[in-house]
Amino acid sequence: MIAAAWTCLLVPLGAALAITLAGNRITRRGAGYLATGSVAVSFVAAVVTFALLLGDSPGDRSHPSTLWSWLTAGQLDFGLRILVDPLSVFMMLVVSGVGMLIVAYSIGYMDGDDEERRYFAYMALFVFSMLLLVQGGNLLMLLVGWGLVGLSSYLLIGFWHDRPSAVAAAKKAFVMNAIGDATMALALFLLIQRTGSLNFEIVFANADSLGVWAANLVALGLLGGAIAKSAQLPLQTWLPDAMEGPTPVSALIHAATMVTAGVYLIVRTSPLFEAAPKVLELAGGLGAITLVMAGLIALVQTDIKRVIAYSTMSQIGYMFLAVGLGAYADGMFHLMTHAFFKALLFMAAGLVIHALAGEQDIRKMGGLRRLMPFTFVAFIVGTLSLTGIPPFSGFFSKDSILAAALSQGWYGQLLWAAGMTGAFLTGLYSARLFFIVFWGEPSAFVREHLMIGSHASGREGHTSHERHETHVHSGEGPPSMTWTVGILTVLATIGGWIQFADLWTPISSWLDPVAEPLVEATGTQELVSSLLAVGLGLVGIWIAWLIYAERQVRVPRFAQVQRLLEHKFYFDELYDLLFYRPSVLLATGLYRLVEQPLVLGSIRELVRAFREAGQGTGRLQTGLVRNYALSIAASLAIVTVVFVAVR
Amino acid sequence: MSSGWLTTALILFPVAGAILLWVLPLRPFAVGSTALLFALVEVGLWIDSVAQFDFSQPGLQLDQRTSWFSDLHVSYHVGFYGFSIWLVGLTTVVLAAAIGYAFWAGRERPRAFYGLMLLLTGAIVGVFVAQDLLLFYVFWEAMLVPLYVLVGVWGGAGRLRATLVFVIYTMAGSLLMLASIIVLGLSQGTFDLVTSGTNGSDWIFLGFVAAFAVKAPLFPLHAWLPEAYRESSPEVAAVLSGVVSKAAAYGFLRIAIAKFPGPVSEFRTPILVLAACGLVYGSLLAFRAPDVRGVIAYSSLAQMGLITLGLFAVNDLGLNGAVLQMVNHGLISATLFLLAGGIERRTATGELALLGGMARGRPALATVLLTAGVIALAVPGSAAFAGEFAILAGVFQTGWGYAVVGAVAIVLAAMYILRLISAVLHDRVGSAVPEGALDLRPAELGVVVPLVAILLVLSAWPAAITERSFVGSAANVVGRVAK
Amino acid sequence: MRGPDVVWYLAVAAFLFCTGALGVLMRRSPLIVLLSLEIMLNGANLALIAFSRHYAQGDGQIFALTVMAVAASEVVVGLGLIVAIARKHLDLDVDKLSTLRG
Amino acid sequence: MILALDTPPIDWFALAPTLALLTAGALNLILAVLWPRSWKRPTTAVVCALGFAGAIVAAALLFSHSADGHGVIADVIQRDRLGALTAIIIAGAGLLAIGTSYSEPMADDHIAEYYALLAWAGAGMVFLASASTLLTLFLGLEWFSISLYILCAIDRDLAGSLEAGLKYLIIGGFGSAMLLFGSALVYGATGRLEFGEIANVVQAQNLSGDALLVAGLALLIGGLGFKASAAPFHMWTPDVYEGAPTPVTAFMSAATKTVALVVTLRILVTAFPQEARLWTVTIAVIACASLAVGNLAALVQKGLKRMLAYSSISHAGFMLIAVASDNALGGRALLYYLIPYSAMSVGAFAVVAARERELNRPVTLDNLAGFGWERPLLGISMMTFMLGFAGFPLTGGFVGKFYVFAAAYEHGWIWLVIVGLAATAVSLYYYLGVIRAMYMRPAEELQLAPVGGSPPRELVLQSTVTAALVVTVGSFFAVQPLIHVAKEAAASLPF
Repeated sequence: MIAAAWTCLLVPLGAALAITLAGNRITRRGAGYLATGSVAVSFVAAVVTFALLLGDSPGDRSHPSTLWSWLTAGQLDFGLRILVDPLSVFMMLVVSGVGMLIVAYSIGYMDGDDEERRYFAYMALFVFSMLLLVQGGNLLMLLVGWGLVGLSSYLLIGFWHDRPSAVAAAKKAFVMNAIGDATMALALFLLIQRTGSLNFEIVFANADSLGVWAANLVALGLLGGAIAKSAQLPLQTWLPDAMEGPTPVSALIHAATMVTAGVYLIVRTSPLFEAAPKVLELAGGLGAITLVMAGLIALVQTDIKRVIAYSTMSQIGYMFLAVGLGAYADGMFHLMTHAFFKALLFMAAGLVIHALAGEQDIRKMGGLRRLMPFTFVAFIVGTLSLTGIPPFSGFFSKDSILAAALSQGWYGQLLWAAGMTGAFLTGLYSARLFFIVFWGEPSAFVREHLMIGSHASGREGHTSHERHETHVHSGEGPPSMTWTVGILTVLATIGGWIQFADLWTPISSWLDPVAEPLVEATGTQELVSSLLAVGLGLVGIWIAWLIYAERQVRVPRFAQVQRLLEHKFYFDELYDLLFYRPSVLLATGLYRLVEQPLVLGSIRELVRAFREAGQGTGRLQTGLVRNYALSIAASLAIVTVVFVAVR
Repeated sequence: MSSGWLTTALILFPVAGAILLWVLPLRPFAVGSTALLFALVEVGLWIDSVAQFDFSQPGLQLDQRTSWFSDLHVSYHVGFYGFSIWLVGLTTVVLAAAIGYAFWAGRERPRAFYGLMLLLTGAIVGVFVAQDLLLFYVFWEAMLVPLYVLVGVWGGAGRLRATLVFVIYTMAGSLLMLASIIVLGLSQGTFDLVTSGTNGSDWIFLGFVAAFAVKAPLFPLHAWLPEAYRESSPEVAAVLSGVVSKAAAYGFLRIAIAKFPGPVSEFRTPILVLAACGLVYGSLLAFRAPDVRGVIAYSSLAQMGLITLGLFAVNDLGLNGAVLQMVNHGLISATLFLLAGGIERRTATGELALLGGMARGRPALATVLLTAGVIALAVPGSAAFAGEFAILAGVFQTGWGYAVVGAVAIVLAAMYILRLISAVLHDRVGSAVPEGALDLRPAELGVVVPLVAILLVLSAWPAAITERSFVGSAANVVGRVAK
Repeated sequence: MRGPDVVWYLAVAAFLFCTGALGVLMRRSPLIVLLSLEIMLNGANLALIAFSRHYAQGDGQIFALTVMAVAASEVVVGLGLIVAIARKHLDLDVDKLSTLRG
Repeated sequence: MILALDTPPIDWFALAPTLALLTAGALNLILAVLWPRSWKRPTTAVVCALGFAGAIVAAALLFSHSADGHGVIADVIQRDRLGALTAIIIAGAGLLAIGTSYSEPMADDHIAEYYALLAWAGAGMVFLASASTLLTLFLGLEWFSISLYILCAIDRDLAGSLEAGLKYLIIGGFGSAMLLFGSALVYGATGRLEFGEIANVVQAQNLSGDALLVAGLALLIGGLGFKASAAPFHMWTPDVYEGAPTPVTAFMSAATKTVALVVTLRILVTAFPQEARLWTVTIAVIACASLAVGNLAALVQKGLKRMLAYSSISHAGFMLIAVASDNALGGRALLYYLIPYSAMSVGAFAVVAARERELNRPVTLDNLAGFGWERPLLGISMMTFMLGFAGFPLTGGFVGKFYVFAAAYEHGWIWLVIVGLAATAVSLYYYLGVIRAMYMRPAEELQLAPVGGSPPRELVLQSTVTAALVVTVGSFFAVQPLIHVAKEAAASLPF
């Protein structure tokens, strides 16, 4: 089992290194297959691990394993350590499973990009990092994985590095995540000081003896990491920009796996958070606010990927809401289903973009229904699942979250209300997207791209996309793209059926040994919230139908609100004003006011002073014999007088 | 060969090489290759010394001692501790890389150049193994002479001023150290570092601190740094920032902290504050620096601040982290400076504004620079991360405020390194980047890749150093410091 | 009969010495300067002889004799130099001998 | 009947070094008239060199055979290791000076006199080094001074040579007059001329602090400080060093300083132990003044000889620190310091001489450009001398400074150590400036190709410089034996 786990972890890394070192000695296609294969291997390994873990009794399903000690200092010893337990295996399955599909999908999507090899190396690196994150056996390893996913996310967002916007987005994402890493690191320092270790079991054992302050600080630090990674308020601004990366990247990293790591972190370190209940509630609250806010912003976005990105943000809000209330299993369940349907949505969107020569602006799209029937179906499934319409997977996971919220006192009910609003918004914006893109008559742009086979120029100046133009499409894209989408469609449909709250709950019972839930929703609560949520979702869809499909109702216009939403509540501007500008100003100021005049200037002045002193002494040397004699006589006179005086 | 002689050989072998180069009438090519050969054999000698070193034993090993002049009890006493062996390793490797780079880039007046490089190697190794105060000072100063000429002759346009400021400024610090050495040595009747006990005098302590703080450099005593790192030729800059600055950090560890427990606990706060200031200050200036060298220069100012933080945390985490980080930063800044040299050769400028877009079509350059940069910004999982984590965790126990500052610096580091990377590799092609600018040549790769490879190995196994720097608790080696 | 006390001799000697010194400091002709040097030396001589009488020993007087010999040779060298300078048609003024300075 | 003169027993062995040099000088004068013109230069040089070599040998023997210092020839000179070691250093400097002079373009009709005077100057110094009465002190002082006056002015074609000579003569005369009057006063106070006796009388009659005595002491310090060219008695030094022929300057800078400092130490320690509280402070102050003046003025010099002159003033300051600390360690420090210092000083001036002959004009920092690359050996040597002056390791200069500071610390004067270190820091600027001029400014930067195409190959000069180089570097590694010798020599003073 341990062996399987290590295989699962290390094979992708091996693939990444192999591709990097091979350079041009490996074909582009070969790189793609190698990466896909490696991820497939880890998926198999994950399944094996899962099967073996099933064999154990629920009590002892936790198996740590240390390869060697990674960092030591005196008595302290932080090992290169993984932990195989229900939670990590669950995540391994999701990551490697979805990952495999998306990497395979990329083979088709990235076909023709002249830096394909680099792409697949990065992808493999990401899968490794993500697996390290979820398998890490102590907080340090978790942090390492945490940082490495941030790195690979940076590399992949900025993959088309000749696009300034992409480079900027990549930097933004990395720096924001670095903030999260920093707060996490601080939390870890505190833990080291208090518990002398970072191994989960030891830390958790001492969680209650930390003391209120320490506990809260630790939890806050971890939460900082979580919200940075999961793009929750107030560190959410990087996610939409991250859409600059290739679409499969958005699907894998910014929908299915990495961004949900925050949820995983909270569940994994639930004992620490339970020691600081206020912080846990804060997490839930942030989730609730984020989910509503993201839903609102999504309403006005015109970039197909950004709409989905905001929906991701909002769905993760649900997950935070869940784990914030202690409904860990529900959160993880939603994480899984979300991985399915959000990956599906992104990849379907990818098919559209691919077909439209890299066009992402939905205002140019429309009427794709008949031209891309397969994508159409996939998108329907994704949308319905996202909105939480039974029997699609989203329904099962989301509604048990809402139910859990309802059973949590006034605070829970507050969040429940937010969740309900979110459900309505979800229906509205996802349906809006769907109708605009697929309904109605094909737009001029679509016609020239799909009905006549030729491809007029897409966006200028983006070499990576010129390749898309020259690329000849086989209808909706090469098989490697379509069959993966197909699989995900199926998963998004049936994926939710493995847990139906109260009736049968394999996932909860699988995860509960790791993270005991703090809430148990009653059947009635389940029923109420399910009905309400579905209802609201349908209402949303209906309104969208009226506005965007039937065109009966005009889009209601509120200028202020519109602008507010289009500027994403001015968060970017705010941070620019609060942090970036000041730091730049400070740096320049320091250079002008400290470095130049004081540090460097002091030397210049000193040298000048000495030289002048030297010239002065030189001037004493008049060359006149009589002055020389005088100096001797005078000084001797002085010495004599002094001697006689002090003798 | 008795083990003590091995240490002496590590010092004398490169010096012998230098003299050989000066005496023999070799052709330029032969000179370069001979020098490289000597440097590589030196690395071999170091590996041999690692093999002979018993890491489970505390105390001095591979030591040799003979009296130099007896009436003041000054002796030639050399030997290794766990942590010093790593710094010697760093020295030999970086110098070999530097000589290799120079060999590829080609330097006029090769005999003088390579001779001085080898001489420098011997001197630096001497600093790390000297166990006698005066001997330490001798090597410390001997280091300066070749550097003065190397910067002054083979440097850039502003080399004259740069090298003069560098030497005089650092000498001023060192002379204060000489005063301290005289007072300390005469007052306790021996100059031997091993046998001599601890001392409580603030002034003596400050004398040493002055020397090390200038050499490191520590904010605000870094006036020589920007010029020296900008004007010297890349390989010399690599040695300066990679190795010479570590001599100062080593001095802090071996003398200032080990011999002055009282003053350390007294002056710890001001020193830590200065180090923290330097950390942030350097990071901020690196973030605004207009050229590649500037970024690396100020970043190494910040890094030295970080290392000092770790040292003066004076606990296991801090000290181990500091030693690890010394090696890391040595390799990183050497790599970056050599790469900067490569970039400047291709574009004839280091101005970030004129660079950009070099990644397309130059995979090797992109990969190496990206890897080095990513390690430099201490992405979790890298050796540098291990070092910083240990240092900050250590200093956190001394005062959480420093750790918070350090955390801020981590973010800043991400900002300036990414700025550097994208300004060179990404975005639109810079105006100074000619179409035909080649990718890294095999020779360059041969020089840089080993450094990066070592860094990657360390990333996988930082404990290789932290387990082998101090036996048991670091405090046992450097002496207890009153908390 | 006894002459005046040794202090008086010393006073005269000091006076001579100071006169000579002032001469060196104030006169510009090298010849006069050399002469003033001689006066200084002779002041010292007077003091030596006076003290040697005072202590009733020979040492001081021997010293004085030596000084005279030395002084003579010094003057010879000095005059030689002055002649050489005159040969080169430089004017005999120590204040003009100031090409070396700074 | 035969008058039997009652003469004191004469220890010829004790006089041997002086006599060797006197003989060499006399022989040269004879050669000057008897020898054919064309052979003069080599022959006289060799004779002179033999004289100095003989002096070295004799002094070495003397050193080994006078473990116990004692007065000889009616106690007018002291036969001890201090004098012997000083004689060795002086004679060594003389040898190097001859090597420097050998191919000096000097009128051949003066060459014999030149070497004769060189030998006699050396003789006077050697004599002075072991003088033990105020009389022999004055005699020796004038002896070598007069020779030097002539040597400075011997090259009449050389611009400034005569001026230098006359200046030196006038100021020198002034200085020795001060010294003489000081001796007279001391004699007046104590009634004795022998150093040891003076101390005894002061002890016995409790004359410590007597007006005449301290006034005399002050004047003595002035006279000796003048010869050691210590501020504020230094002002003749730059002018004379610049005006005199370079080989003479080389000899003066090394030998005069050596003997002056040794004698200062000897007389202060032997004759005025009771006045220590006065003269230690005074010497310390003079040392600081010399350090300040020498280093500051040297900062802005363009002419190399002048810069070296100021540097020699500052080094007088360093060595006076050793004198001021008034302890055995100080004596050791001084005697050790003198060895590498003399070598470096003569060597540096020798290199200057070589460059002068290339260019036929005074050497400045500017026309040194590229010198280091053109003449590797001289370049390396000059660099080493400069580093040695600055007190960098791998030269004896470092160890010397270390000992001087150690002595000051042992005397309890850390402030003096700090002053010395500060001075060192300042001095770096101009010493490194020379290296910079030689190596870092390629000649093409200023159109100043060496006059007369390829420089003359001067084997003698090059071997001289090499010898100086060997001493400079060797004294760093061979500290133990040298310090041992210095210790033995210093032991002959009553610390």
